[in-house]
This record gives sequence, structure tokens and C-alpha cells, in this order.
Amino acid sequence: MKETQAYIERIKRVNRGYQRLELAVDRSLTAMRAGQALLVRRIDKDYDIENWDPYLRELWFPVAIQAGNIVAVERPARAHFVPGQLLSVLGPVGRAYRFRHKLRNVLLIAYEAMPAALLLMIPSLLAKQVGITLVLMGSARQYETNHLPEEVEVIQAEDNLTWSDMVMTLGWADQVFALVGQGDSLRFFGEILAIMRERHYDIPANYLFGVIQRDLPCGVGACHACALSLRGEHKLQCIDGPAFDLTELRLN
Amino acid sequence: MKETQAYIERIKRVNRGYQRLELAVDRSLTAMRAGQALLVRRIDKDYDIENWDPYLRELWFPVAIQAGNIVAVERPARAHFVPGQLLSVLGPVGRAYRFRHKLRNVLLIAYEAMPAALLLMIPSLLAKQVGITLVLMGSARQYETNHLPEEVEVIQAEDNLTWSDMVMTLGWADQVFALVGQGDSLRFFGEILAIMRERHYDIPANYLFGVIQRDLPCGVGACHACALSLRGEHKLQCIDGPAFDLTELRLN
Amino acid sequence: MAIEITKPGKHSLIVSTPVMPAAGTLGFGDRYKALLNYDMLGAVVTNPVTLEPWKPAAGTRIISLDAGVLVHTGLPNPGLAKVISQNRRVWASMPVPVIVHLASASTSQIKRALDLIDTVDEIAGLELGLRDGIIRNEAIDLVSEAAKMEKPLLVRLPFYECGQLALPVADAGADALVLTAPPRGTARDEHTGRLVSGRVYGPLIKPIVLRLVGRLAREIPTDLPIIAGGGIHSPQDARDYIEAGAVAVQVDTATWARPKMLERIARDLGGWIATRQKDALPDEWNPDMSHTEAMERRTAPPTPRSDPS
Amino acid sequence: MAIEITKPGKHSLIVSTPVMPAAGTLGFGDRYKALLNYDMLGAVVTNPVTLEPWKPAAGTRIISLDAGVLVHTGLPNPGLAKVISQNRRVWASMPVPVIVHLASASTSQIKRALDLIDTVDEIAGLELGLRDGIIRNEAIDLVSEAAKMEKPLLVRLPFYECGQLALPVADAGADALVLTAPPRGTARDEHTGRLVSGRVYGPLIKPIVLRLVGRLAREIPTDLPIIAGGGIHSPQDARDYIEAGAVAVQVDTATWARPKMLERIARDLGGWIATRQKDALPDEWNPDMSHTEAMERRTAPPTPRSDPS
Ligand SMILES: Cc1cc2nc3c(=O)[nH]c(=O)nc-3n(C[C@H](O)[C@H](O)[C@H](O)COP(=O)(O)OP(=O)(O)OC[C@H]3O[C@@H](n4cnc5c(N)ncnc54)[C@H](O)[C@@H]3O)c2cc1C
Ligand SMILES: Cc1cc2nc3c(=O)[nH]c(=O)nc-3n(C[C@H](O)[C@H](O)[C@H](O)COP(=O)(O)OP(=O)(O)OC[C@H]3O[C@@H](n4cnc5c(N)ncnc54)[C@H](O)[C@@H]3O)c2cc1C
Ligand SMILES: Cc1cc2nc3c(=O)[nH]c(=O)nc-3n(C[C@H](O)[C@H](O)[C@H](O)COP(=O)(O)O)c2cc1C
Ligand SMILES: Cc1cc2nc3c(=O)[nH]c(=O)nc-3n(C[C@H](O)[C@H](O)[C@H](O)COP(=O)(O)O)c2cc1C
Ligand code: FES
Ligand code: FES
Repeated sequence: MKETQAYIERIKRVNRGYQRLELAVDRSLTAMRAGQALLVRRIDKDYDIENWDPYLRELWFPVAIQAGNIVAVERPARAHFVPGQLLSVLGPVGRAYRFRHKLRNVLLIAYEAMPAALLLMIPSLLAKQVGITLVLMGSARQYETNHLPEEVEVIQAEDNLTWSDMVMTLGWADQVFALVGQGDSLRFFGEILAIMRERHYDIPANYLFGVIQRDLPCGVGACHACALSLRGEHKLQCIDGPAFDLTELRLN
Repeated sequence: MKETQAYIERIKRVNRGYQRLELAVDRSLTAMRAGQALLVRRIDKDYDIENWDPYLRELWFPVAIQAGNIVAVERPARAHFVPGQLLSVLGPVGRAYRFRHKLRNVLLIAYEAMPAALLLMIPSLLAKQVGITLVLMGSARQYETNHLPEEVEVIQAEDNLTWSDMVMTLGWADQVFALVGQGDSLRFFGEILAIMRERHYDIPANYLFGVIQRDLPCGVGACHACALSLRGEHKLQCIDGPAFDLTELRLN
Repeated sequence: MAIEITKPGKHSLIVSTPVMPAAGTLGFGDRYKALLNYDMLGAVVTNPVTLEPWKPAAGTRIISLDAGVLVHTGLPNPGLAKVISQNRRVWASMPVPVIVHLASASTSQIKRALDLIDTVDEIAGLELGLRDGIIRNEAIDLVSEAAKMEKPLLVRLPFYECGQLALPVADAGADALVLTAPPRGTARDEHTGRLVSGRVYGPLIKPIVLRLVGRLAREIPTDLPIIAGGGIHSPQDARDYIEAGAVAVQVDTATWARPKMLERIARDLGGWIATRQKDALPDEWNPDMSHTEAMERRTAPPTPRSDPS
Repeated sequence: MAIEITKPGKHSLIVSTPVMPAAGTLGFGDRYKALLNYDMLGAVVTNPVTLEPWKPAAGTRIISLDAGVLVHTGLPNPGLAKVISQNRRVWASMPVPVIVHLASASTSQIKRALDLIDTVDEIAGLELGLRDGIIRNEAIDLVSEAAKMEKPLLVRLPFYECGQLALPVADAGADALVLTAPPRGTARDEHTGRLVSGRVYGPLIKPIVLRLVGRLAREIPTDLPIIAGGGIHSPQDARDYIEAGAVAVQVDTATWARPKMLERIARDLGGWIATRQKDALPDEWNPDMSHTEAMERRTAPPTPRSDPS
């Protein structure tokens, strides 16, 4: 965890809703792994002119890490960015996802959230011949996936959060990462868990992970505003997350 | 007084401290006269994303009005502007300066204020063969005047707010406009008045005008935050100003 | 719509839209007529008026804050009689009820003020502003006196004391509570280096006052309407106050920064505008989207044009 | 510098810089060690601790506001005994005094807490946080009980009640007053549409609390130090509180948004930095100007580099 500066080197539209920003970052951040994120704040060239609106840093998950200290992220298209824009960056925030030793098939779910936090793992998993299925649920179905590698199987869930072949997809997956949107994150997790339980009577440990991406005021484990209860203890999204075993998380 | 939109068409550095912005404005604003100003606020293309910092509009005095609905202003060089930037504009604010019928020589004073509010009158007065002297006092002496027409005589006042030939300059002028900076505007006026009174035992009415440019919360005469006392009555900077007869203004 | 913003009975004041300016923001008359459409408002509240003339405060009175502003005016006004004589024709032509805000008075001043106000048909109601730090008994005396009037009586409570005063003021005869006056504060004038006292305005006031309103709405008699205000900067801010229990809202300094926002909020809460979809294009119901804006979305660079309204 | 931030006498607590974090912003231990230099601070105040463990609040607890944020945590902590055992080694290695913040207690809890705290050498002082809405007699009881401790006792007063409580709390034995806890508020979570209650933070809090501090500084005994905080976002904000009568300041959520600002304020008020000229180039005393920034002023585009400190 360090505070460094970055600047926006290139901006590219990836689909109707999102743009891809390529950030020239501090070298240390190119070692980030899938699951880790940056807390970002625009800064002025003249540090004395500080604008406090917006107030908190935004949580940006890398979708790719490239040569030349470039970290790419996806941001909503309606936000205004310009190449050369300076950013203050806290990172890396959080822990890398822990994959099964002999992972063969992974199921990724994005529910009421754009899937950015799940994309960085894709190239390396594909290189290891891992099969990847991405299920889009709720408003995530509006996310267009044409720019993703064609090896990724994309499924649009129904309104009731199921899809055909669901039992098969679940049986086939060795591990599931379910990313949910802000706000009612715990309720979204609860819904996913309920549906999984219906289809999959016994959910083993280290199988179903919930990935949470609420705002993080401090990002360093100080404010405890991101605390979650797991088996009696409290854990922090920013330090222990973003992925938690859904069977251990207290959802109310 | 209308609310219109403008955009920044061109940006040019005029000296070390200031940049000139050429604004493409609503046609009605090209009829503005010296003394009148605009209340300006940057806006986003998407009006829903509103940033409330800074909160109030800034008071911008035109320094030139050009063909093609262009109004030019001078702003501090350290502020960041980009061509194409959209602005929300309230204007015109205030009354035009009233010049003597047979004006031959005018004395302009800028004290703790950059002289922008005094510059729009220059071309038309020069065209009418009016002699113009510009005295810079206090921090206004840092304002570089190379870009002004060479017919304007520029004088740097001493630290005690006087200059050599002061009695002559004052005697020679038919009218004086003394522009002061924000904050202690009334004290600045008091100092100028005191020095004038020493040199010029009897200051006639309609001779010495104080020009004030404090922040204007509403600009339309509603909030009364810009009220000044003149001969028992209260007058508003935004409606009745920016120029007031200094001999009538209550300064404490 | 017909919304009763004061207690039912002979005094009741009915507006067609639950949105009005806060005292001190729109002037005594119709200063904003070129910038917003008064038809859309529910009522107009005047700047604070006092029985005797008050002079403007001297020195700096406006301090820019981060996302806010500190203002101290001294409430300059030429006194109630003159405010009435100067503005009654404008008030008569107003399409909506005019509520006069009377500031910081003594009971004897209130007596004299009522004698004036009750004779002026153009005044639809009185909003009495209680000063900060006022004690309970003084507040009760003032309100009891003002409640003798024929016209409806709104009472604006100070920020810190609103919790303590709400019930006594209700008992003393207020027809509606206005919650709250903005909090006072102190800030440094960057030009002079001096500390300046005044009232603090900005969007961050809203969550603070919203909580006060929500709590008080549960405590006061249900037939006593609350008109809420403090930091309203968007239609959603206004709706939050309604949801917290207010029957109407007052918009304060947002109008200075962005004049059409008051009208936009009024159109929204008055049912003139369907809640706007995110990403929808501007339309005629969106009064602060000028033609320039609408065009700019399609072509670049835009041709600046004046706002149509 | 040597600044006494508690009443002179056996309890007095001396810091070298009049700047510290507010409770709840820097954690229980040294979570910010990678981001700021603790040497520069005057003291560290821990997150609120309770005698028994408290669980995190459920649901949304962070709402972005215009130039501010609303936060509700439920003050999760594993209870005083565990906080001590988990952190005392870190506290021992801290270059500055550690003040433990004890939240919302009963007198019996305070008794038990003191038994624990008085045995822990790594704790330099106790900050007792009085809950919002606390009544005078309860506050007096709590403070009288806590004042029996050997270590210095700071008492943080709630926002609305600070005026009423300052003198009784001083009489009851507080060694310093901390003014004030942030105001509570209610805001809408845009994701769920629900109203959420919590504390309101942001720069607009500062002028409001600054006025309260200025007034109270004139009312309370002159030998009772005030530690002031609320909305501090710049060295000037901090200096304003000192000028208003505080001996030291607490910086709250500015640290989250911009971690080095706490250190910058501490360096500034600690005499480590000459007041920076407008337009001066960044220098080593300006800890939040990284190399990247310094270079960017001369060449473009910049080569991003990590911050040196
Ligand atoms: C900084 C400060 C904050 C206070 N906060 C509160 C509070 O939130 N609620 C409360 O009931 N009492 C508060 N008080 C106490 C209050 O001043 C009186 O003790 C209380 O209102 C009883 O009135 P009184 O007749 O004793 O004093 P009064 O004669 O009514 O008031 C004495 C002085 O205190 C000022 N004052 C009164 N109330 C407040 C207030 N809320 N905030 C700031 N200044 C005030 C008055 O303007 C006056 O200058 C505060 C006092 C101070 C100095
Ligand atoms: C919205 C609101 C604002 C109030 N503002 C003030 C104030 O500024 N100063 C003041 O002295 N009294 C205020 N009160 C009145 C206060 O609640 C009590 O009347 C007073 O503190 C006397 O205490 P008590 O023993 O009657 O009530 P308590 O039992 O102490 O309190 C009753 C309830 O009111 C809450 N409360 C107490 N004080 C405040 C407060 N300041 N702001 C918000 N909630 C509070 C408490 O948390 C509790 O839930 C306010 C009350 C409300 C509802
Ligand atoms: C009887 C009386 C007369 C007052 N007259 C004035 C006045 O003429 N000018 C002034 O600045 N303040 C005057 N004040 C002080 C005002 O109470 C105070 O400035 C006012 O509340 C301003 O509020 P503001 O800070 O919101 O502008 C007067 C107060 C009283 C009680
Ligand atoms: C004895 C006691 C125990 C409490 N325990 C909890 C708890 O475990 N979790 C919680 O969310 N709130 C608890 N509360 C409520 C807290 O008072 C309240 O949430 C706290 O003040 C949070 O403040 P915040 O809004 O600043 O986060 C408890 C209150 C008391 C009096
Ligand atoms: S964001 Fe502050 S503890 Fe996690
Ligand atoms: S700026 Fe509001 S009355 Fe002049």
C-alpha cells in the first residue's frame, strides 16, 4: 500500500456504456493481481487548488496490466476524463483472489455490477486452459461483452437469476466468484446464495466466493466502515476482501 | 439580465499573471458596456453531474467585445481552462459607467485589483480622443501592461499610494475611476479618498467614482449581500454599481 | 394539486406546488422574474423585514467555502411600512401567494407589525423568524402575540433550538413550523485574513437538517404542517424532506448558484415533470437545459443561444 | 515545541505538535504507517473502543455527499481487553503518545475500563466520548467516574449539547475538552433508495464548529485546554481553530481522502514548515507533493513515480 501518482495515457471506448482508461502508474502497481484494486482521486496540477467534491476516492479494479507500467481500467462512459489527467492513487487495496489448486472451470457472476473486478483474471486463466463462464444478472446484463476474449462463455441470466443449464454450469464449475453491486450488496449475496442452495444442496467451503465492491473511505483498515461479520469475527473488505466465502458471511 | 450559455473559444496568455479567454456568448451580451459584467459558472455537458465546489459564480468583466459574438475576459493564469469548456452566464450585471459629457482626460486607478474592470472603456475613449492615465497601486503594480494600447499612460504608484506629478494628474483629469480589490474594499476606498482629499481640497460630485467588485451571491438584487450605504439609503453593487460616487459612500 | 401548508381552519394557506424560496434568497419583490417562472412556485417568501429600517452590515459579508458559502447581510431593509408600500403592487401581480418574513422582533414590534400586515390584502401570510439562541418563554410570547393575526402564521425555528422550541411554539399558536434557519458559523476572509461570522449554506447542510426534520415530524402534533429547508440543491433533496414528513420545502442559496434549479424543483414536486430518466435527453420540462445545451449534445462546437424561458 | 494539551498537574499530557487524528479515522494501531509519518503527529487517538465487543452495523454505511460523506459504522471493535492485547506492542513502538477513545459507557463500564487502562503503560491518556443527546447528570456521573483515573482524561462533547455540557463536564474533572463530535445526519443511499443515518463529515462542518469553539473558549475556565476538530481540511483550517482558542486540533476524514494532509497539517502547525508562499514550487517539506508532481511542473508528460515518503 502506497500513495503514488498516475496519469491517464489513453482513453478508448469499449462498448456503449464503458470506456477503458490506460493509466501510467508507479512501477510497484504493475505487480497487482486479480482481486486487488486502486483507490483513485483526480488531482489538480497545482495541489493548492483542491476540490472536495467528489470527496471519497473511487475504487478502480484493473482489467489489464500492460507493458510500460500501464494499468487499464473500465469506467462508465458518461464520466469525463482527459488524457494527461493526473490521479492520486492508493494501492494496491485488498487481497488477490485465491484459486483452487487444480482449477479447471471457473464460474464468474456479475449481479447488479459491471464485471470489471472479474476481468483481470481472464487472460492468465485462459493461458492455463481454465474454462471461463461469465453470467450477467440484473442490470449487469446491459454490459456488452464483445471486447472480451471469445473463449469466455457469456450467459445472460433470466429475471429470476437463473439460466438454462444452470445445474450443469454449477456442477461443472470448480469455483464461483459472484460479484455484486453497491448498496444492497449483502442482499444480493443472499439471493445468489439462496438460488445456489436450491440447485446445489451442499455448498462446500472455498467454492462460492462473494466479491464485494462498496465504497472504501480509507482503504487501509483504519475506519472500519467496510467491516463485515464472518463466523463471529469482523473482517474488513479493504484488507481481507474483496472476496469472502459466502457460506461464512453474515448476511443481515 | 438573462441566463445563457457560453463556451470558451480561445485562450491566450496576455502576460505573466493573466490569460485572456475569448467567450462565444449569447448575442444579447455583445451589447454590454464598460462597467457591466457577467456572473459565470462552469457547467458540465451533462447537467445532472453538478459539482458544487466552487459554489458561487465568478464576476467576470469583459475587456473587449469582438465580432462573432465574442466577449474577451482576463483571468488569472493559474486557473485551468480549456477551449470548448461550457459556461453558464448570468448577465449583464450592473450599470455602465457614466462619463462626463465633455470628457477629455480620464484617470483610472487600480488598487489591490487587476484592472480588468477598467479596460473595456479604453478603445472607445481613445477613439474619442480622450486621454487615459492608468495608475497601478499596491499589488496591482504586478500587472504587466504591455498588451494595452500604447496611448494609455501607465503609472506605478509609490508604496504610500502617491506618484510624482500627482497633483497635476488629478487636476488634468475630468473624471476618476478607482477600482479596488476584494475584502477590504471600503478601507481601500477610504485610503484613496484621503489621499485625494489631501491633494485636491474640494472633490466635486460626479468626479471621483469608486468601482467595487466583491463577490455577488445572486447578482440580481435579491440577496442584499452586496448592499452599500449611500447618503442614508442603501444601494446594491449588483444593480446600482459597480461605480459609486466616493464622496457619497459610507465607508465604515 | 392543492396542498395545505398551514393548519386547517380559518387561517389555512393553500399552495398548488409544495416549493418556495427561503427568506433572504429571492428579495422583497420579483427580482428573479427574468430568470425563473414564478407561476411554477407554490409561494414566495420575502427577504426578512423588520419594523424599523435596518442598515447593511459593514465589511466583508460573503465568504466562499468548499461547496458552500458563508453570508452575513445585517438583513438590510427599509422597514416594514416602506417594504409594503414599495412592493405591494408587485405582490398583487404575483401569480402565487406572498408570505412576508418578519425578523427578530419584540412583542411590541409584533403588535405594530400585525396592525400593518393585517390591512394588506397582498400579503397571504406571515413567517416569523425566531432569532438564534432565543429562550423558550420569549419564543412563546412572540408567537402568542403574532398568532392574534387574521392571516396564517408560519414560524421559522433557529437551528440549534428547534428541538426545544417546536412544541411550545406549536402550543403558542403557530399554524406551521419552518425548519430550520441555517446554522451560524465563522470563516476566514482570505482577502483580509479576518474571521467573519454569518450563516453557513451549502449541500452538506441538508443531511444534518433532514435528520432534525425527520425526528421532529414524529414529535409534533400531526395536524401541524412542517415546511422544511436547508441545503436543498436538487429535486431529490426536496423529495427527501417531503418523505421525512414535511408538506412543503424552502430552497435557499441553490437559487443564487443556479437560478433555474428552484423552478426545476418546483416543477418536479408540483407534478409538472415526470422524474427524469438518467441519460435522457433534455426536454422542455427541464428549464435549466437551454437550447445551447440541447444542441451541444448533437453537434460541436455549440452555437450559444439565449435560454428560451 | 512542548504543548500541554491537558490541565497542568499530575495528569498533564504534553505533545510536541498540536495535531492528532480524530477518533475513528486512523484505526486502533498503525494502519497508516505506509502513508504518513507518525513522528510528525502530536499524538494518536484510537478508534472508539467499548468495554464489550461491538459488531459492525449491517447494510449501507457510507453515503457520498456533495463535498462530504455520511458514515455509520456501529463502532465495531473486539472490546477493550482485546484491543489492548492486540495493539499494545504497536502502541509501545509509536513515536508519539497514544490516547484511547472510549465510547458510550455506563459508570460501571467506566470503572471496569479504568481498571484495565490504568495498568497499561502504553496508553498515555483516555478520551471519553459522550453520546449524542446525553443529559447533563449522566454526563457528570460518567466524567466524575472517569476522572478517578491516574491518566489524563479528555472528554469529547457531542455536537448539539456541547454548549450545555462544557462547564458541568469541566467541573466534573475533565482535563481537556474535545470539541466536537461531528453532527448526525440522514442521507439517501442512491443504490437502495433508502435513508441512512450516520455522522456527517466534510469541509462545511468547519465554519459551524469553529463558531462553537470560539464561543466556548470564552466561557470555560482558561486553564482547561480545548482540543478542537470538525471539518479540518487544510493547515489554515487548523490554524483557525488555534486562533479561536484551541491548544490542539483533531483532523478527521480529510485523512481518508488525502492521507498526507494530516502530516502536512502537523508539519505546518508543528513549526516544521514555513507557511508556504502562494505559487512556490513544491519542496521536501510538503509531503503530499510527490516527485511526480514536482517534475510535472517542468516537463510533460510526467513519469509517474512513487511518493518518496
Ligand atoms: C456554543 C454553544 C452551544 C450551545 N448549544 C446549545 C444547544 O444546542 N442547545 C441548547 O439548548 N443550548 C445550547 N447552548 C446553551 C444555551 O446557550 C443556553 O444555555 C440555553 O439555551 C438556555 O438559555 P439561557 O437563558 O441560559 O441563555 P440565553 O440567554 O438564551 O443565551 C445565552 C447566549 O447563548 C447563545 N445561545 C443560546 N443557544 C445557543 C445554541 N444552541 N447555540 C449557540 N449559542 C446559543 C445565545 O445567543 C446567547 O448569546 C449552547 C451554548 C453555547 C455557548
Ligand atoms: C430534533 C431535535 C433537536 C434538538 N435539539 C436540541 C438542542 O439543540 N439542544 C438541546 O438542549 N436539546 C435539543 N433537543 C431537545 C432534547 O432532546 C431534550 O429535550 C433535552 O436535551 C433535554 O433532555 P431530556 O432528558 O428531556 O431528553 P433525553 O432523554 O436526553 O433525549 C431524548 C431524545 O432526544 C435526543 N436528543 C437529545 N438532545 C438532542 C439534540 N441536541 N439534538 C438531537 N437529538 C437530541 C436523544 O438522543 C434522545 O433520543 C432536541 C430534540 C430534538 C428531537
Ligand atoms: C433591534 C435590532 C436592530 C438591528 N439592526 C441592525 C442593523 O441595522 N444592521 C445590522 O447589521 N444588524 C442589525 N442588527 C443585528 C441583527 O440581529 C443581525 O445582524 C442579523 O440577525 C443579521 O443576520 P445575518 O447574519 O443572517 O445577516 C440588529 C439587531 C436588533 C435586535
Ligand atoms: C451497549 C450498547 C451496545 C451497542 N452495540 C452496538 C453494536 O454492536 N453494533 C452497532 O451497530 N451498534 C451498537 N450500538 C449502537 C451505537 O450506539 C451506535 O451505533 C454508535 O453510536 C454508532 O455510531 P456511528 O453512527 O458514529 O457509527 C450499541 C449501543 C449501546 C448503548
Ligand atoms: S475502508 Fe476503512 S477500514 Fe476498510
Ligand atoms: S448580489 Fe444579491 S443583491 Fe446584489
